[in-house]
Amino acid sequence: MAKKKITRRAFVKVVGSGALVAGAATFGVPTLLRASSKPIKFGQLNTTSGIMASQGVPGMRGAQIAQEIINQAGGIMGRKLELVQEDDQVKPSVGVRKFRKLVLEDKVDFVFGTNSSGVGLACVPLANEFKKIFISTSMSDKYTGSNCSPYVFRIGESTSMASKASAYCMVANEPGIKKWAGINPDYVFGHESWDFFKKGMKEKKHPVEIVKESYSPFGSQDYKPYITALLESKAEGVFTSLWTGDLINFIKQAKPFGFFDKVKAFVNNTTSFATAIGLGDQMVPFWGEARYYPFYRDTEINRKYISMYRKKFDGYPGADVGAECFATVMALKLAIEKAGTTDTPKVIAALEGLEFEVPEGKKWIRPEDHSGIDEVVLLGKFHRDSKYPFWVYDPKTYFTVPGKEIAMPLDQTGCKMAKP
Amino acid sequence: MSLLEVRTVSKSFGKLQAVSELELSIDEGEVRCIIGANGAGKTTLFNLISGRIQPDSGQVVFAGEEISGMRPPQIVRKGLSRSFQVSNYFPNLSVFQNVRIAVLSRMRKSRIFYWPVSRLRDVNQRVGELLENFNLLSLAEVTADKLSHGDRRKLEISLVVAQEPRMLLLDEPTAGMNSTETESTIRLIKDLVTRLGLTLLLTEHDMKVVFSLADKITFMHYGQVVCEGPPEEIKANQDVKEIYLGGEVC
Amino acid sequence: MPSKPQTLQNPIIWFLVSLVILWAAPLFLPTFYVYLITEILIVSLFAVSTNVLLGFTGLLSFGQVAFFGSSAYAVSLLIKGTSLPFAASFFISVGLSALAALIIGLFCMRLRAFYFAILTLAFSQIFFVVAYKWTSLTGGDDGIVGIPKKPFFLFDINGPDAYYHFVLLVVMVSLALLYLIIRSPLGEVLQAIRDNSERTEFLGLQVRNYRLASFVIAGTFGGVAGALFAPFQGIVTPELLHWSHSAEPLMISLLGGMYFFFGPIAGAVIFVFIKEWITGFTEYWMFWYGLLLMLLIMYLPGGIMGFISEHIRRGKDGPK
Amino acid sequence: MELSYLIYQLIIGLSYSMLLFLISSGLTIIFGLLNIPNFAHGTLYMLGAYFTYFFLHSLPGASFVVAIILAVIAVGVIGAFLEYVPLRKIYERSHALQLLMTFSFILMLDDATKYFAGTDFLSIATPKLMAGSFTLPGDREMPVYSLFIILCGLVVAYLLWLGLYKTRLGKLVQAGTANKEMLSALGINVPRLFTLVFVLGAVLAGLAGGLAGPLKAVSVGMGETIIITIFAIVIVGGVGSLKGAFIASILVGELNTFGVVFFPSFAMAFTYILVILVLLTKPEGLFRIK
Repeated sequence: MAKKKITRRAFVKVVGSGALVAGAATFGVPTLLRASSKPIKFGQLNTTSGIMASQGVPGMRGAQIAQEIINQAGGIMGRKLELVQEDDQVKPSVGVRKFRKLVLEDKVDFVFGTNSSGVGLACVPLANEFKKIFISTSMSDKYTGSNCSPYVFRIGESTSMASKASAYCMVANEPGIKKWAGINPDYVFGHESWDFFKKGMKEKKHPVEIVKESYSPFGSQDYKPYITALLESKAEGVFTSLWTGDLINFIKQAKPFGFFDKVKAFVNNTTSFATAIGLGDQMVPFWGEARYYPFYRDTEINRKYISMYRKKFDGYPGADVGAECFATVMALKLAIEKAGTTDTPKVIAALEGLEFEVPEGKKWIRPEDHSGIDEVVLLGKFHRDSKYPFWVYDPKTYFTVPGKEIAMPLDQTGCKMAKP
Repeated sequence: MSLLEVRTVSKSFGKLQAVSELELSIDEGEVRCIIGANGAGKTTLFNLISGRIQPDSGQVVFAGEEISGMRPPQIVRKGLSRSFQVSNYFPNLSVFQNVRIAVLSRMRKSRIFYWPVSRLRDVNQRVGELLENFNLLSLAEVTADKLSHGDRRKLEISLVVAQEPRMLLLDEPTAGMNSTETESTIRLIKDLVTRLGLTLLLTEHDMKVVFSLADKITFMHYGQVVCEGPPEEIKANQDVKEIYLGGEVC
Repeated sequence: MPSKPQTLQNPIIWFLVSLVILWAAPLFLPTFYVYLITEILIVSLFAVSTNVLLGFTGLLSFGQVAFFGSSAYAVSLLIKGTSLPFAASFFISVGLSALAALIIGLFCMRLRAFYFAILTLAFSQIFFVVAYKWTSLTGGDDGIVGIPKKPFFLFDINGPDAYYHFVLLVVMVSLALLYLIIRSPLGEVLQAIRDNSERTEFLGLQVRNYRLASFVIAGTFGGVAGALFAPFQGIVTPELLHWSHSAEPLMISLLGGMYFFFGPIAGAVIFVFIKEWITGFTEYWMFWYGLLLMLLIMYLPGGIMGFISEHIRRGKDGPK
Repeated sequence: MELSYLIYQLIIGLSYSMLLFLISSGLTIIFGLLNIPNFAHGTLYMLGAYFTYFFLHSLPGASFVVAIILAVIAVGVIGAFLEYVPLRKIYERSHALQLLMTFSFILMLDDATKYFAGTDFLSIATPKLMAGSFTLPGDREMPVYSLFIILCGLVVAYLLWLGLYKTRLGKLVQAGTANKEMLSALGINVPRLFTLVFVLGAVLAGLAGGLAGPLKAVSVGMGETIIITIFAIVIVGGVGSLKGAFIASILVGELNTFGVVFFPSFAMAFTYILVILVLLTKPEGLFRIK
């Protein structure tokens, strides 16, 4: 299969093009088009209640910022962008009901979101049934693998990318560590993460001795037995895919055991930056891998995203899902403009191979499996920086992997897509 | 021949010896009344016989079969039914439904799940008869917890009678009834006993009731039988007079 | 009731009338509402089956999802993993939930009140853990995705309206059966047990057996609801087996009026609509929803049906 | 496995046990006397953590202890309100209805917290004095704060024992737990006693929340993640039994610790297996209050 070339021309400046379109909408567009000034509707599912609200609320906010930017610049092809946001309550059954509501009642043109793959994967059959585009903002490889479909996209990093990048980073930065252990959440994501981390090590031909594999249930209250067991195993490096509250609980309980002194490297593949913000000065030095890290790219769109987020919501846009939702709205906008219509098959065609720049960096959507591929995936080691009230990556430790290098090879995705 | 035999039964609650080595024997067709002050162990004895509680030692034998150790439903199935001192019925069901439960149980139709109970003609007819006997027919549709005290007592007894037992244990059947209600209840019980040849064991405070019903009276004190005999004998017994509220007995 | 005239309130007439109206509903309703009513029907059946325990036997079970969920999983696995016709998968799954209810019920019958509630919860959580952890069979927390709606005997039930009609028929038949059971001698004994289990024993009835029967009935029809739900959603996940999902039919029964057969149905209609509406209009829907619940409990403790029947009674007594 | 490692794990497990006891003691007293299965007990625990964070960060110079004391008072006030206004209306109702009522508290309190404190995770620092650890032979660390939690658990257990068995009020609570009618027969102002006990339970939950702060991410919904475990403890111990809650907390805490060491893949099911085993052998919990 021929690889698609990325041309420099193809990188679209989101803001710039927005302004252009705004101009076109007011002056240059034929009356016929302007007459259909009915708004374009995006439906969004994320969790805004309960324990996962820490993920979903920033997701909603990220999309709202994108919407504001787009509408201030004149909308999409002269039509206003309307967001219909629904709380999926991290329940697949609710997600399904809300998906139906978005499509049938609110008559949205596109659906995106979810911060749990359980909910997201539940939406896949619906996307197929209703022939609506669904862009996932959760990480499962299944969207672009066994469950792939013409209507389904995932434009952010996947579990396999994040885990393999973590392995590559460790091989490069901590080549001396041979004894590795894992503490991962006891559900699909955790098991897959750990397997891909080991796979990444293998790909780099790094000799690894696994001294401990442990899995903790979601929402565990007490990590101390896991911590002492990891220490007892004398592991030199520990990989984890714990995230949100679980990661914070682990870190807070591990710290007094001297865990982060005794273990030479601790690497995490889902370090939503919100973790660092939450822990503040109680943070510990470890290697983080975030889908979105606010301070790496000093691009116009990133600055704008951060400043708008801070102004509107009083806080840093730490959570991955926020940037991911922002990126999704932007990608959809560009694809609609490229297609010149909101007609689903044409927008699918436009999304395939789309290259765009968002706060997360430059992205490309691989046409064959609809997987978003970042220009680079970034890791870094947290350290204290007096400029911020929380810990950030030490710029000296920035480690990047080209997205194409760690994207799952097409013959391994298991995706057999029937074109509509 | 004795129908019910209580053989050296004892029961204590913590330090309190409620019933101690009690012996009791009741013949078929007999009406036996147990008297004694509050706390004499009458209700405990009833509970022991009916399987509500298990004795610490001793046996209860009914119709030649040991029933101590059995659960209440089994004992009821043997033909020994009881009423309660504090009315014990189904508060949210109508009077009709209350009695119907007992009739369903008696007619072995309680397990039917595929036919509306309102269409079981024989069951409903029997319930109607019983309510008529107890003068409760006009209250058939009333929810049980809306009944007056006297009607509740009647319902209580009708539930026992509905089971058509061989032997009846009535725990203060007329407690709290006014005199007319008491009279009609006594008449009813008498009628039942003679008509159906029931064996009856009852406790009662109202001595008028006791003497008009009992063939034999047992006097209990501190969990033991003090004396036993025909009403006249008991009436004359000096111990009873002394212990049991002075001369009020007669 | 035995002596009431049956002409005006013949349940068979009501049954047929509502069946006809509901059958025709998709002609007038937008598709989204067809989905919503399908869901309400399934939730109603689940709630009514749970209420056989709660309202009619006086047992608070937190484990009803075990039967709903295991049936949903079983039907999904059979549909996806075997070539059995859907009808066979359906009945096997329902049979399995009945069996599960029998086994769990045997263990739980000794327990009283809240101890019973927690034991049933513990059992259902074991089901949850199995579904969650046995990834090779159940897909773990990602669940089983893409459950097709295969024909039921000769009937094509694919598509929202067709599946709605299928659900409507199954639910109406199930409700009719449950109604019959509640009005049968067995149902009356269950209500007696609810009111006064000790007295029931002294009438010669083995309470434990009747409670077990009630538990199995509830589990079986919970299983029917589960088997309908899986193809409707097209996905099953461990969420369906989580204890918090058990709370839903209980809540619906309480809101609707647990002493009434139709209480849970009224509850389901209102519950689903209120939740749909309230989650749509504010991010803080939990607060308003909680407040509404609290006020309902404080001022309508008998539920909606309790409130209505109270008013009807007052209306009748008023002129006297 | 060497003995010293097992003892080490035993102590580690005990620190979790004592945290569980701090939460469950309040619930069992409330459940025992008021006969209300308070599902929102975990939410009061969450509020304890939030208030501690709030006072720690909004009062200049407030120490951890001061913040916890203030937080406990705040949670107590909320508890008093919940008992006085809505709960009082439903004492005579079924457990199911009471559960639903307390469930509505969870919904409201969670969302109110979200409104005031936001959805971001908050983190309470371990007080400096207790941030370190003792190094044991075998290069094992024993965090000072874990020992502090054990101490708190034991002190609270002792104080509750004193209060319940040695004071007039405590004896009333005991009597009322065993037999409700006795209280009114004794001419006690029952509603006031109920409010008092509910506040006591809330205060214990709030205290546990504050003490858990340095070990947890403070977030909305942290109450729901623990409430089932707490109910399991109360039931296993026997409703209303302080001793039962104490023993059951140790069982659950140690089971969790040793379970993770020996049977890690069943970690999710530990508590439920314990509940099933105990209730099948002792249908009314380990220590039944007569």
